[in-house]
Amino acid sequence: MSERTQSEAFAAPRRELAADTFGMWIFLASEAMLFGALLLVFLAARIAYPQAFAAASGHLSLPLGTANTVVLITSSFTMALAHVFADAGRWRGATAGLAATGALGLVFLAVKGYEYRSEYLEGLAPVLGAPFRYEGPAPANAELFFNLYFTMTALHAAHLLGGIAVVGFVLARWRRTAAAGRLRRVTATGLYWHFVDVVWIFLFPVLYLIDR
Amino acid sequence: MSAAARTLATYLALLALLAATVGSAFVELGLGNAVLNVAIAAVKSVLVVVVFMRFLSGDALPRLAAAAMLLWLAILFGLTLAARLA
Amino acid sequence: MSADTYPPQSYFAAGYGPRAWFLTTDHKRVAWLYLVALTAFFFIGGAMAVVMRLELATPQGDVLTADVYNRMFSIHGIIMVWFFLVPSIPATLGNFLLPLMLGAKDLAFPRLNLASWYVFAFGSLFTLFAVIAGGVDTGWTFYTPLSSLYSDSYVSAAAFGVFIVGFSTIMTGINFIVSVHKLRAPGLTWFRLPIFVWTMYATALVMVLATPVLAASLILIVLERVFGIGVFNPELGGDPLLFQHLFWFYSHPAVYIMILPGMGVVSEILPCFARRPLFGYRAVALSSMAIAVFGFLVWGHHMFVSGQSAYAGVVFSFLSFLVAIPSAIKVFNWTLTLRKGHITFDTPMLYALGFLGLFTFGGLAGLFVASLAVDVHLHDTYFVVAHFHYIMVGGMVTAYMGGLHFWWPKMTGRMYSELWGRIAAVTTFIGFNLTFFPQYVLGYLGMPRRYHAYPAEFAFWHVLSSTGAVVLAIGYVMPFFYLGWSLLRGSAAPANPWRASGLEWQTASPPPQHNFARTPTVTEGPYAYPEPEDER
Amino acid sequence: MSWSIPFMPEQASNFAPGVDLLFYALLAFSFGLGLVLTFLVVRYSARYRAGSRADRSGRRARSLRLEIAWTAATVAIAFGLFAWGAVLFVDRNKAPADAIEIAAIGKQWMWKFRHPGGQREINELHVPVGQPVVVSLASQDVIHSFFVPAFRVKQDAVPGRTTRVWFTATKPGRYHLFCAEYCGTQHSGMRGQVIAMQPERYAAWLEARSGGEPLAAAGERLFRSLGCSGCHGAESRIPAPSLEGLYRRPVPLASRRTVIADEAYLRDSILQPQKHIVAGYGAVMPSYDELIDEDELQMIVAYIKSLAEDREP
Repeated sequence: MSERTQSEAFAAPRRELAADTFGMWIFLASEAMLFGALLLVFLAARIAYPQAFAAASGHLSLPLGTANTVVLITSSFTMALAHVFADAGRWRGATAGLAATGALGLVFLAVKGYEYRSEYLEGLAPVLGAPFRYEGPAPANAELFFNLYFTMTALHAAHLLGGIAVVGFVLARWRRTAAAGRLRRVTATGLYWHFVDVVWIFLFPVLYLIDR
Repeated sequence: MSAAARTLATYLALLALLAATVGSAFVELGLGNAVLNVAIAAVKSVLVVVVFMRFLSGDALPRLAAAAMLLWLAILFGLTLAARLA
Repeated sequence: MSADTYPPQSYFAAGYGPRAWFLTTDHKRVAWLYLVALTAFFFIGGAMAVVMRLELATPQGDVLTADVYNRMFSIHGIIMVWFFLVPSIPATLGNFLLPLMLGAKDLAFPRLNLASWYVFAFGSLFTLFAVIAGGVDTGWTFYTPLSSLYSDSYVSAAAFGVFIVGFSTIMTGINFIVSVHKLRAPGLTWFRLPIFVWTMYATALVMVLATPVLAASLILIVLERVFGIGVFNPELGGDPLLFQHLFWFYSHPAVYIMILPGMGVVSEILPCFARRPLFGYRAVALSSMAIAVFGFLVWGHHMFVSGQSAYAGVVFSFLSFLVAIPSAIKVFNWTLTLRKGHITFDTPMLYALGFLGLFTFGGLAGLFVASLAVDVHLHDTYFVVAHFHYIMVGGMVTAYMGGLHFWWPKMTGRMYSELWGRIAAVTTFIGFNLTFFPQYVLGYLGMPRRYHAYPAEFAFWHVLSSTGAVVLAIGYVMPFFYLGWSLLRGSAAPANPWRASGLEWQTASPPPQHNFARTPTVTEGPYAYPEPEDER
Repeated sequence: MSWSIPFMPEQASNFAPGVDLLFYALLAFSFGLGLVLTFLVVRYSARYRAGSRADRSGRRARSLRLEIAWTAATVAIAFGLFAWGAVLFVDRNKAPADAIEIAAIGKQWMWKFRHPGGQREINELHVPVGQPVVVSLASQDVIHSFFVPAFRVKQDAVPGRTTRVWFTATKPGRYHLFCAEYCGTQHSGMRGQVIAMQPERYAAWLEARSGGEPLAAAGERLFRSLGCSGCHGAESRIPAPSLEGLYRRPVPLASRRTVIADEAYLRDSILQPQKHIVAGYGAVMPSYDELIDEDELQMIVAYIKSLAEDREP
């Protein structure tokens, strides 16, 4: 494998970076279909039971949800900064940006975990053996809301965890990767991270803000 | 406007839009709430995609992939909901 | 550029130990890894099909109990669809030939290519565990609420296995799309690409955009079984039909994932053995893309009688007739390719002609089940079973066999026995028709799908079908032997045994590690065979 | 019939001739096209095999105009067949108003039928010849599918919703009833018979089994015992939507939409009252989901429908 490009199919690193970016965008298109399908299921259920879903959505904690959205948008910001620094070859700035992004991701997961715990204690989580406790109208449809809420946010959290792992890997192998390789990794990680942020940008209003 | 400055400006715009979304939820608009929520989310997504993901610079193939993504999502949502609500 | 000017080192010589095979990034070796795995799955699924046909030879269930039969047809479906048909041509012939046809050294993401094989192997562990531990009794369609609430078989393990294998398909799709865009040799414009590359690109498009929706539906089933999230459970307000929408949104485009590569292989074989360029190249290329795109609009024709509104049925029926047009155009063009040719009937050509006939009759049967009033009668009967077997086995597997024989010399550097090849091709053609044509008649008579016992008056056709299945099984086992034999004793294959046109034939058989000594430049269209008027 | 080889199912319903005619048209179109293509392939293979002395000069294909004309003709016929199928399908979508209403329940691995007069049958369905019959299908567990090949009818029974299928038997006799949608272990055992009888023999059959309580009467008894009459009864003081003449009437909802009070509406309002809140009323009605099973639900629905009997739908 020629030192300058990772796969010998490419002559110049620039062409390989373009291929990486295109490949990542195709992967993001497939991920969008995955989240799209789940969102479709949620939308179908919400159209069928508007009042029940509105009432159930009230039980989600708006302050924590909003705070989490701020955290994730900030992590996108630090990721974008890391990319700007990597472009300019300022590797210290790039690694700082990456580290901040990973840390903010962990903060998001922590806040999410706390939210899950309080919902579990309230008896809303589809945990085996824990009976579903809910007083509002149409408890069955409300249970469907919470089950969908947990499914979608858990899948998003899993993707975020994947993103944090990748950021950790890129940082761990930072010194041993060549400049071209570093730029490719920061670009790819950035694209994925921003996608996960865009998914949350849609999930937050759809789940938390049903006519408060 | 340097790249870093543009990134910061976008970040602040995103936070402002978030505040707008949350604020609008408390204003009783009936169906308008849902439409507004999705519209603001769409604007935020465009900002992230264009500025943070550098959608407009670089070669055209990523834009092709993104266009296909949106078209296929439209097929999935459009045809399914039409078939169910008919 | 004769073969001997190439370095003698074939890609096999680059390393023989397990490390060379299981840690390879050479697309040719990954193709072999897939070929071995898929052949094993083909024989597992095929064996179950033979046992099912033995069971159905008699009206009352003599060979198997109802439960075992249900698990057998479910596993036959799951293994054949996801563990053989979907990956077959793209992962074996596609992986091997795409870089060669593009004039490239390898695919865009070689390590992703190897990773896709490991993901495929890892996913198959779950489904094989489900098979060994007791099987799954929901059919390959996993319809809810049976699969999510009422079945007590290993649905979660099987569904999770298919979910993992879906990622392997997405990885292959990404690799192919980027490779076709970024790695074409100098001078190789889009309309100089062989149809095989066009169909790989169209298939990859469908793989990337459809598979995730299947993944979502399977996740929801597993979550509903494990955590009772009730998305498809009417008690909580869930809707079982929603699963059918998600499932068929993937599964109809999936049948195009399966048939498009077969069309690509046939578009390479017919011109070579008729010594004429493919007729209407541009029409065939664009209709491949049209099939991939329009294939996403028609899934509702699986749900005409499922309680869907009549008007939705009319829309999906119209779109289903629309999607038949590109396939019809291709069949016309393939037929006209033979005109004024110098046709020889080697094994690949026999399989290609077999594909032409069987795919046509399979496709025409599609018109019956796309027509609303008739589908009310035919839905979930053996007519549908015959229809999709004509397309998937008569079309896809026949083309896969044709492609395997056509590129065998290039892949192995050995020639197979032409006599045995033709015998096997004819045997499978006869066996196939004897197995599946009677099922059309059974279908209209009203014989429902997935019955292990049936009223006596259907017995005659079932006996015919079961006899055919035995002949078909023999036809499919033969290649295993004489192709295997050719690996040991086959005569050395020249660089271009069929005098075929295409970049893959301009390098040695088997090709060296990096395919070409020097990246070739392309100056003309893909099918460099003479037109009749300029042959004098 | 034992030794003869069956090719076509019997035509025993009003739909059968029409569907078979379309089937033959599709068959003619397919074999026509298929044989033309097979003939071309065989002729070209024989005539232009390597080494034959056939004349291969001149352009290979006829003019493009002919190709397009040929393709366009095939497409036109195909869409004619589509339209034919669609028209037949949409026509049969609406059951005639005077059809006999039979309530059917698919449950793992049997069909249960209940005639308006209360007669119950399992895996057997007696129907009169010459009179339309509509079978409303419900499922107690998984998806089943009511399929009578001789009548060319098929309709899934989906849990959580009521689907309807109708036919008019035209020939007396015993016809296969299958479950077409895979539903578990005994799917192939979930079979039965539809017995079409002359109207007078059908009436006699009904009379012989009239012991059963009419569906609507059973529904009325449940309507009181479950406390529905407490709110919806004529003399109750609690504000609840009146059910008098409700069936098939438009109902304005609190969500400012108006829906027709069809069978699905009645079913949803009993099992999930929150789904449709009638305009001007509170969302106070309890759900009866756990209290009644499919049988009792069909009785109550039959009773509510009987309250609209006198009104012309």
